[in-house]
Amino acid sequence: HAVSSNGLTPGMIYRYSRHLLLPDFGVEGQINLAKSSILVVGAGGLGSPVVLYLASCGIGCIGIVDSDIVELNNLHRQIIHPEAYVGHAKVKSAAAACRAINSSINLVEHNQALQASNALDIVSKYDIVVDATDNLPSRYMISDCCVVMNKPLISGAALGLEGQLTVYHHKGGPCYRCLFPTPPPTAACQRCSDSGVLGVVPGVIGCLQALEAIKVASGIGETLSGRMLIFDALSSRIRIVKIRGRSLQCFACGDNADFTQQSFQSFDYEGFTQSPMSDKARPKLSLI
Amino acid sequence: HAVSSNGLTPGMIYRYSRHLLLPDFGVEGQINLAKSSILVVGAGGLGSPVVLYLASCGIGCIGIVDSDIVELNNLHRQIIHPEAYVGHAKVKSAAAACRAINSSINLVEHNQALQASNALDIVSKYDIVVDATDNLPSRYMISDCCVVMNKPLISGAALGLEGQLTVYHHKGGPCYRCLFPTPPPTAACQRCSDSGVLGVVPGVIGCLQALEAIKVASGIGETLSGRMLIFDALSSRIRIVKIRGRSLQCFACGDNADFTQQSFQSFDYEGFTQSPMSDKARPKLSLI
Amino acid sequence: MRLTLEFGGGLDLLCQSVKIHHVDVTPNVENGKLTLRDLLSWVRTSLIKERPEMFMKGDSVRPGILVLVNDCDWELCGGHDTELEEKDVVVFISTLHGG
Amino acid sequence: MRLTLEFGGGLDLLCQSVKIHHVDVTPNVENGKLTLRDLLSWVRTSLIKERPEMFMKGDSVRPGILVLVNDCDWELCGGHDTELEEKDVVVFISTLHGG
Ligand SMILES: [Zn+2]
Ligand SMILES: [Zn+2]
Repeated sequence: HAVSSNGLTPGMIYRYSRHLLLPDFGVEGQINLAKSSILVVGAGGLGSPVVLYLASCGIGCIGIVDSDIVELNNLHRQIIHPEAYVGHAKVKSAAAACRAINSSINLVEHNQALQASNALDIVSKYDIVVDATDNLPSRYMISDCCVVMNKPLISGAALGLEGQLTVYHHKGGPCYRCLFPTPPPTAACQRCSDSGVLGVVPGVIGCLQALEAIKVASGIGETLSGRMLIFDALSSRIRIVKIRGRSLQCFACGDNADFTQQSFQSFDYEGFTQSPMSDKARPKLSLI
Repeated sequence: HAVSSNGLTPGMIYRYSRHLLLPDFGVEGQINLAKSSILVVGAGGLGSPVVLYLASCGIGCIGIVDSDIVELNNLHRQIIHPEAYVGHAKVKSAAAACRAINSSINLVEHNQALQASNALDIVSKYDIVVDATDNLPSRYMISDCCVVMNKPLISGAALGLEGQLTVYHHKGGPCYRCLFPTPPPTAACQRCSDSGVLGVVPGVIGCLQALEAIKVASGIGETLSGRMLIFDALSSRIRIVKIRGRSLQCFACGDNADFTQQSFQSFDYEGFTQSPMSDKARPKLSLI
Repeated sequence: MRLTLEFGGGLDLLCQSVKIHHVDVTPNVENGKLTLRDLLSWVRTSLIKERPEMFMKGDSVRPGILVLVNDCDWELCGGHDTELEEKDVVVFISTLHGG
Repeated sequence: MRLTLEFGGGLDLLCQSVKIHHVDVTPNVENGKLTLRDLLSWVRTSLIKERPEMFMKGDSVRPGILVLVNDCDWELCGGHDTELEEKDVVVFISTLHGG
């Protein structure tokens, strides 16, 4: 494909024409998307809309990391996976869906669980990280990794009929540990697989995560760094609240923090949170 | 499939287990979804997430009405359509995607433009209507049709970096004409195809439309009837504002309105709004 | 009287593409009050830089524009005669039709 | 002092599954003031019906709970010593981890 003088191929100009028309976005915004790479951690309820919208909008390279396989009881919310992929790796299914809607971007499948042991290596290849996981130790681990690798983190969560969203470690803003220096008691750590979730709730939060990632990648607009979006689906109420800034005493990003790549790799996230990263070992839920 | 005593088949209990776990939703909510039928008008930027989430959550019957064919420059926002369907009918592409993620629901393809002449017939077959169109005359037409057929209407819109969402004609609330008795000047009627739209913006609004439709169908929660959600993607700000109630003087739903099925069918929506329903006849946009 | 005015749905294009305006509007000299009617004419004179017909029609906003005072439709709080108070937030938003 | 209290992220389960509480809390008799510290102990005594350890730890909220006064993190407005005013909205929200 010949690249025109403005840096876009004729194919891109046609495909993304509705982006190029936007005065606030334009050719520069699209070129920034094409140049950027984003790692999405988790190809589940949040990850489904995140990777679909990142693929369709023209992010140059999208990495998807997940070790789970598609199960039929995921499909009520994980709209990226067709029934035909039940029993197959989620990253394979998600990447195939993205390739089908945009064959012009680069997709990387990381068919493994992101852990302190492999996270530095994987995260180093991307500009932006999206946390679309479903458990507490992964949330601390991903935030710490983004601090030591200096990557902005788009963090979303959904459970039941509620969702939350913010941007961490971006332009001097707080990291996850600045907000939550101490993990909650394990009794407060519910998962969708235990407590249920209305399928469209991670859909809403995932779309908003994709938007924040697109804004960080393109350099347009004002992100949710320093703010948190709180969504109550039952009453259709949304609060966007101002949260604390970076903590000078933060264990990970504070002024005197002694938290290095090495200390990250040896940190015991499951022990710290008293909570497992994977629910594979846990007893199966029996219903009704 | 054997239906258990609670009205759900074992297959449904497994597939929708994360919905059944929700105290506010539960078995009754899921049965209500399975019994309901929803018409989605438009399989474009808004319609893509709407039909995907309605299909995945288990709505019993989904109708999709659209006469457009998939074009490559739709794909930056219309995530339901794969490249392989470029040149094919949008309803075919959308229905195929829905069948792939949930083969247990009923999908109806209306491969035609919804107009005053066919709308009564089509809308009569559904319980709830979702307006996911892209033009002003269709918005008046769909609202009027929902008033004369007494159906709740989930209305979303997106343009540029902004979106809006509300529920019309539901539980005594206002209709579109209560809010907008007089159409705006045609110079104020921009379309995504003319003015551009950031792809993920209709994604966010479409997910929220699906949520409102699910709440109406399941009977849970508080919908946006009498309220309007106003979304500014550039600054990640969302307002949910209180809007006027039903107008007693409304041309369509007012106390003395003389607006019947017959007057609906003969109403000239394009003339009323001075604006076309389809942009097929309009000159092609040339970019850069 | 200090007010925050916001323009959405494309109306910001009429006032130099600025969405949020922190303004100080002088109340009516006779009674010290400021109504939405007064504010509309002030906006038209002081903020709208082009195509005023896209903002007003007669002495009201043009069809298709919602006016919100502190997140509430002006039709619910008195319309043109709504009396504004210090620090009120007034939003002018044009309805969107795209998708 | 009339306040609106909201509980989210599952904390509503601790107060009979009611998310929004319109309450009237008596200020401190000595100085007529009501701080967040006072409110926390009032909530623990008057609203929390079960598992108080899921709401408080020592004299603060348990880890993982954000406290917001009028949509602003209490860390930004004085923490425990924040003085509340009539009609303030205080939100207690537990962070979610699901996806
Ligand atoms: Zn930190
Ligand atoms: Zn009406």
